[in-house]
Amino acid sequence: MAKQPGKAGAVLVLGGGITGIQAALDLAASDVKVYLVERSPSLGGRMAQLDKTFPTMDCAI
Amino acid sequence: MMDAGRHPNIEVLTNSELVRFEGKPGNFTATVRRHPRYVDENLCTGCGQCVHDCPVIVPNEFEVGMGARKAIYSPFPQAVPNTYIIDRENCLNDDFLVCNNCMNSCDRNAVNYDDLGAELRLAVGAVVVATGFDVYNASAIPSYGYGLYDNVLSNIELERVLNASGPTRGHIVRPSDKKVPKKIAFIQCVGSRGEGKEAGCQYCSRYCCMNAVKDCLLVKQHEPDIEELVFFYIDMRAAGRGFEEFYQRSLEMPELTYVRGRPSKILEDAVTKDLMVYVEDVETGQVSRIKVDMAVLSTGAVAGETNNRLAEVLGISLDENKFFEVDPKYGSPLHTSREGVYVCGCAAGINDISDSVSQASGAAAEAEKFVTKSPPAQEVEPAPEMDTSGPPRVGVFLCHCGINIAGVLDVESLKEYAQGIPDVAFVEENLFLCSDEGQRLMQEKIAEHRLNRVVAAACTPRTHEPVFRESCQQIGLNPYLFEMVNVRDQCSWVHTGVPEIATAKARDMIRSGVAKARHLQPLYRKSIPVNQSALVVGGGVGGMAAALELEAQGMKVYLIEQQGRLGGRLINLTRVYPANLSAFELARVMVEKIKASRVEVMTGTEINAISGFVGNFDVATTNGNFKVGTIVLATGADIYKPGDEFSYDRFENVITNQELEDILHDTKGKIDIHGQTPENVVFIQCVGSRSSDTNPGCSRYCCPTTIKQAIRLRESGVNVAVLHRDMRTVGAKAEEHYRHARELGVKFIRFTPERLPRVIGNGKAAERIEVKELALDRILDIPADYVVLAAGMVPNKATTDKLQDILKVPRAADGFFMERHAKLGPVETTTEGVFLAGCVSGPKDIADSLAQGAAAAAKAAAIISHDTVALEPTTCVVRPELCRACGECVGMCDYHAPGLVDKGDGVQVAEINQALCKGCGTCASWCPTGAIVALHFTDEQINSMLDTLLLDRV
Amino acid sequence: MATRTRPAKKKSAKKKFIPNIVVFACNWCSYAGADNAGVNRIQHSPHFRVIRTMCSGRVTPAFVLKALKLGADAVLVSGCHFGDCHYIFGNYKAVEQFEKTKGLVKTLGLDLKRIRLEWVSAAEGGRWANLINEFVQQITELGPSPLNPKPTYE
Amino acid sequence: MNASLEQMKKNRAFLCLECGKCTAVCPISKVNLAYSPRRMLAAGLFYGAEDLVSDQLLWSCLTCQLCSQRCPVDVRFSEYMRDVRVYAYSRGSWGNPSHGGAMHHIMEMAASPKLKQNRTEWISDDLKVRQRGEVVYFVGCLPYYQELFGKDFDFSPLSIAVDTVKILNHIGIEPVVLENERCCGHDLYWLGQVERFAQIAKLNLDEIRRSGAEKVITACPECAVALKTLYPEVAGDNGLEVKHISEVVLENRHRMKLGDRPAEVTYQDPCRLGRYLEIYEQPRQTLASVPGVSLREMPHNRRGATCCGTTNWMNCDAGCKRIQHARLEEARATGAETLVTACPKCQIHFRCAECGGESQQVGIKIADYVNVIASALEA
Repeated sequence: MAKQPGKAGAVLVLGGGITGIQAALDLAASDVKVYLVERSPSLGGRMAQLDKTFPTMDCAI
Repeated sequence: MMDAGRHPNIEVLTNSELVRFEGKPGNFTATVRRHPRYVDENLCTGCGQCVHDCPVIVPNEFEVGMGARKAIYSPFPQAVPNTYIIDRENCLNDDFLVCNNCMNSCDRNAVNYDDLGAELRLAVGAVVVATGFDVYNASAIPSYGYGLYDNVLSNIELERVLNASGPTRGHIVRPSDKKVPKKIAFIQCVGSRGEGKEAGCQYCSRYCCMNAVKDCLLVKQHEPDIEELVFFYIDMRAAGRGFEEFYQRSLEMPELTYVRGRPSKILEDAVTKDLMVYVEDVETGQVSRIKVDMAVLSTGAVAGETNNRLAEVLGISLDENKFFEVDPKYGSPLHTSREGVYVCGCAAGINDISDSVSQASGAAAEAEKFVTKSPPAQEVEPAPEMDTSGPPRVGVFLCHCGINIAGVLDVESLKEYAQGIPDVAFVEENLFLCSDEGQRLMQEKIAEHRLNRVVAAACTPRTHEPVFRESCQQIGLNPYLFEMVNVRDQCSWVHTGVPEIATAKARDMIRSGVAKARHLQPLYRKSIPVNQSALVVGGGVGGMAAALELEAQGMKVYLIEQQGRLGGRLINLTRVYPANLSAFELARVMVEKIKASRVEVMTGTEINAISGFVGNFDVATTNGNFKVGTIVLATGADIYKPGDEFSYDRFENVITNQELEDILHDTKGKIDIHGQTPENVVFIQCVGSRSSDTNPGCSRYCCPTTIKQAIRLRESGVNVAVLHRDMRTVGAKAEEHYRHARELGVKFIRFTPERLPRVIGNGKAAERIEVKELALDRILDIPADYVVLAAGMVPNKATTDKLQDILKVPRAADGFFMERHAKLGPVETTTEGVFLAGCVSGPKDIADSLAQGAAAAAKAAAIISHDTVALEPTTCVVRPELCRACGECVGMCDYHAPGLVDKGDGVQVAEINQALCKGCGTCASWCPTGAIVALHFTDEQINSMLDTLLLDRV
Repeated sequence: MATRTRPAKKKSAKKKFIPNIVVFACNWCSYAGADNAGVNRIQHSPHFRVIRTMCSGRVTPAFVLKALKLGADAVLVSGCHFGDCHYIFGNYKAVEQFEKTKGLVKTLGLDLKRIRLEWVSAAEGGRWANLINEFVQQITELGPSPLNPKPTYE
Repeated sequence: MNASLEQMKKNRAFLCLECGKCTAVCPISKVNLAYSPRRMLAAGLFYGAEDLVSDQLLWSCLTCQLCSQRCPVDVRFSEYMRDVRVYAYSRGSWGNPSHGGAMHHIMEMAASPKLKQNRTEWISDDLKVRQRGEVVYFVGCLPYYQELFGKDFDFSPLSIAVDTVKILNHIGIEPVVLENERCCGHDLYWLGQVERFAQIAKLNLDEIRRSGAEKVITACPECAVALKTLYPEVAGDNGLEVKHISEVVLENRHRMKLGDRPAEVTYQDPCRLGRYLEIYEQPRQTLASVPGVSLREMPHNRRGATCCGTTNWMNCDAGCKRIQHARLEEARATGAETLVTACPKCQIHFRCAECGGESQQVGIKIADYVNVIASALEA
């Protein structure tokens, strides 16, 4: 898995919570290569811990 | 989350951290250390056998210690990647002991104790810091007994308790005796808004008020027998889209009592473990002891503990609260002190989810400027499509998924059974069908047996359908001729104890899968060309930001402004907080930039009509027509114009905050109004906000604005009083400014909507104000040379009416445009290709508007940076010969995909715009003649499943 | 799993009716919720069969009536919670359709307990399992549908 | 193939002269060039019923009998279609049902003897009905239409049932309304579901007999046809006297007190009431007898009336809408403000044709015969 870094033209996103994921997805959608780095073993961050969000009561995951 | 895990442009590096960082914007080198996981992500299938066999049980941090996990574990059920990890601190396999249970249990040899991790050197053009926040540890406030008393929980712990997949399966029980509590206290501002011995941070954590209100509603929903919920707070900070309305709804809940006051302490009854909350109700002055069964502390948000180290590595600075510092000169909340490094969400301070999401998109837009985009991954030329006409020849592939399926279901008997289903031409089983080897086998058999429909009985289509579809496509079988039967997640995993019944169920499921497969039709992705330009409507701060970002990415941009000049409301303001920037200067810089850019500015221009869809909008304006691929709406909002409220229309010295702003704009140093310096100024908050007559929502911007103006006046020696309902300090540093205003001697006096302050005048002008001080229970008589009404924001009705009419973007009950999703899609709309920025979707401050402008630009760029957009083929289509043009479909589609078109001779027929259709199939369910076909979920397919499930029962 | 145990079967004199329930689950919430129950290994009654649709708004009265006609003892339509619909208001449309279905089923004289519209989110595996268990229990007690040609018993 | 020969013989198909009059008059042929009764007969003749089984057009025939009306040799084309459908259904063939087949599912369920319906909730206290008696009011599918269409259209199907009872009460009849009356089965009969239809006929006749009644009144032409002519076909002579409400109104007109209801109306002959039961004049006479009502005739009336364009909830499409529009235009051209029909289904189809926005609307009011009469009743 230890891929050698490719050519320049990528963005490093630090943090795999809701904001990090959103930034990574937006960049990726514009054909930008993204490295999404998360300290913990999984993406999801704080939001994954919440049950529902206000005011729409959506499920948080 | 899963999308990020699957996107070909995103490489997810979990369990990793940045250790070194050097270089220049556009050309950084980042060194990332991957800590060992001890489980190979490529081999692990997430089957869970290792977890079952692991003997170590430790508390689960995801459940905040309330649940348990093993030493080999997956952090939570939907974790991405769905790979297990070994927690070596708790693993038995250290130098002395050998357990090896997990290694032995893994069929795929994915466990590797010798994993050393890796260090990666990555060349990157920019960095987005989105490391979020940490939760305040409430045990720092001993008087609340968190960590000492069993029944004192943090709000995060409550979230897990409320969650159906949490440690208590969604049942609310008190930790001490596992009984359902009758009475719960919710205590706000734990770790927020303080600075004494027992306090955390000065700032307001912003998320806790609404989170706790939400929890109250959820608690009641989960446990209808709850008798009382007592909510202790100081100011109710419901300042977000729909938040005030949400709070107002909670007031109707009979079980919920709001008490204004911050408890001084909680004591536990050692025997019953009940809790006693000591509090003064500041509205009545009454001190009471309230007995509850459980207390929930709304713990605030604090800077991440790794921020120090990360700031050092990145070479950026932190603010006094250890959040990443935002460079104030841009006015937007995205720039750190180092160019090329951007920040979003709670890494830079407190933001709620929708603001964080906007900022994330905005940061993405900023970062994009420093990278060369890689061309989209070249798709491998697929094999020529095979002929699938003729009678169905269904292939059924049964996956063992190790022992996940085969350990429960009798796969052998299923194989035999499937061979007997009509039209089934071939059946095969495999240990791991999703493995490379399994996929190869499937491809071989499809070719060998000339299969023209494929059914896989395996795990869930939600994760694996794309994998199988791709395998089909590779060998030329149309991917939509593949059907998946979920015999793992929805059968073997949940009926483990009854293998025979589960096997019988699997038989039914396979039979119905084959029934559907018989009727599957090949479908083809279509792509439509995209016009690579953008229209930005509105030349205010949000619109200008969007236009500049898009232009910086090399896009063709049209910026339309109804007024004769750019700048919007910004030009009318004096200074912008928190950085005390000159608003005029900020506006001037932006306007200059736009003028110097290739943005095509059209002032004094209005839109007449827009037709088309994503990638292809035709725009007709009073200043010519053109085509664009995407549209950003940034038309802002209006300031509420008071009528006779507080004698506004009678007295000249009753003015709005906007009028005061104009006065302050013209003066330097000493305040001078008509040649006089006022001695006493009184502000009245929530004029035209939080009222069902005008605007039920909170306008957000007025409290910080009042604070800003009050400080300005007070610094010039004016006596200032602010009459408010709750001070809502939205925005960076607003709470600190609130504190500063108090320190300067600005008086803040609370009133209730039942008893509004009275403006008393002499017939010509206001002279004083009477307001009841609640705690003192006395009428205060405050002299006032000027009364300033903090007028809220209201939608610009004429503009929004017109735009809604033209673009069919829905508006919410409050009249502002509705986002696609309040949290997850704050700048998107339900109309694909149309985005929102700034106050057009509800009140926002300048920083938020700038962030949203950038965010909308990022979203728009994602569309117009491509030549084409690919359309998912599982949409709805009309069979015109059956269509009666009754219009049912037109009326019900929220995406405006169906429309009636004239076919000449006065006969109409419905057509569904494939670019707009999302494929939900709701129109098909309403179509009286069956003219609408929901592709891949047709009536025929569903009916055939029902037939076989019920008629061919064994 | 390796150490699977079978619950001891209770010998009861009367044979217990096993209902035959058809479930329509929307792709984004309820089907995902059912998966979530699986991921968490939340055991529940097996006496139901799921048909996946993209949205609960797709479920016409005709699908429910057809299931009942063919002898299903009960039908569950499950979608996203309000405000949570992947298609904005699809679940509100589902309510409208279901109201019609209810009116028809009531006129047909079938017990209204036999049809249900429920909301289960993608994270609510526990809720899914509870819902299924409770519904199966309810229909077991109610007994076979009068239109079920061959009710099954334990 | 023998079965097919039998059907052809019974329905006089061999006599076809291939003159094409049927196709020239067929409303479906006018809107769907692929459809031709003559060609379908020819196909049956040369290739047998087998050839028609997989043909979707088999299910398009309205069985409105306009063709038989014109046929010089009296080929019973509608009946022939029906017989072929029996065969086709047994082979698993089926048309394209409207509303996803919701109404068919209900009709098919009605054949289950175990069904205990709940269909009399619309009977309010002011309506006088009985458990047992001499006269049964056979309601038909109105309670189901109410649930399925009551919210979509600006009319209440059940108001037809309520007004029928009001009229009957007015002339001194307290009818029996059957709690467990089943769908009359008319559509199943025409769609070739023989066994289910026979089952339904038996269940309904049993129910009627239990009430002690010997006379059945209905406000639905299809129910009238089913009870009067189709039930004896499958269940033998039942000795029941079956009447359409317009016949009852005419017989009792002298006992009725009708107030002034000025209105210009035109009357749609439902094919079942007209060509099947030859009830043409009773509705016209009674409508015209309401003070103030003036009746205008459309060019196509009585035996030559055009069908409402859809039947059996089957194969409804764009062509059906054209038939409906043409008929509504014809009605409007008479200068009448209201088109009165005596069939609840006609009304549903005509109203559906008026959906879809103003540009597609003919813009004529549509009302049921019963509602018009009842609105004029005076105490």
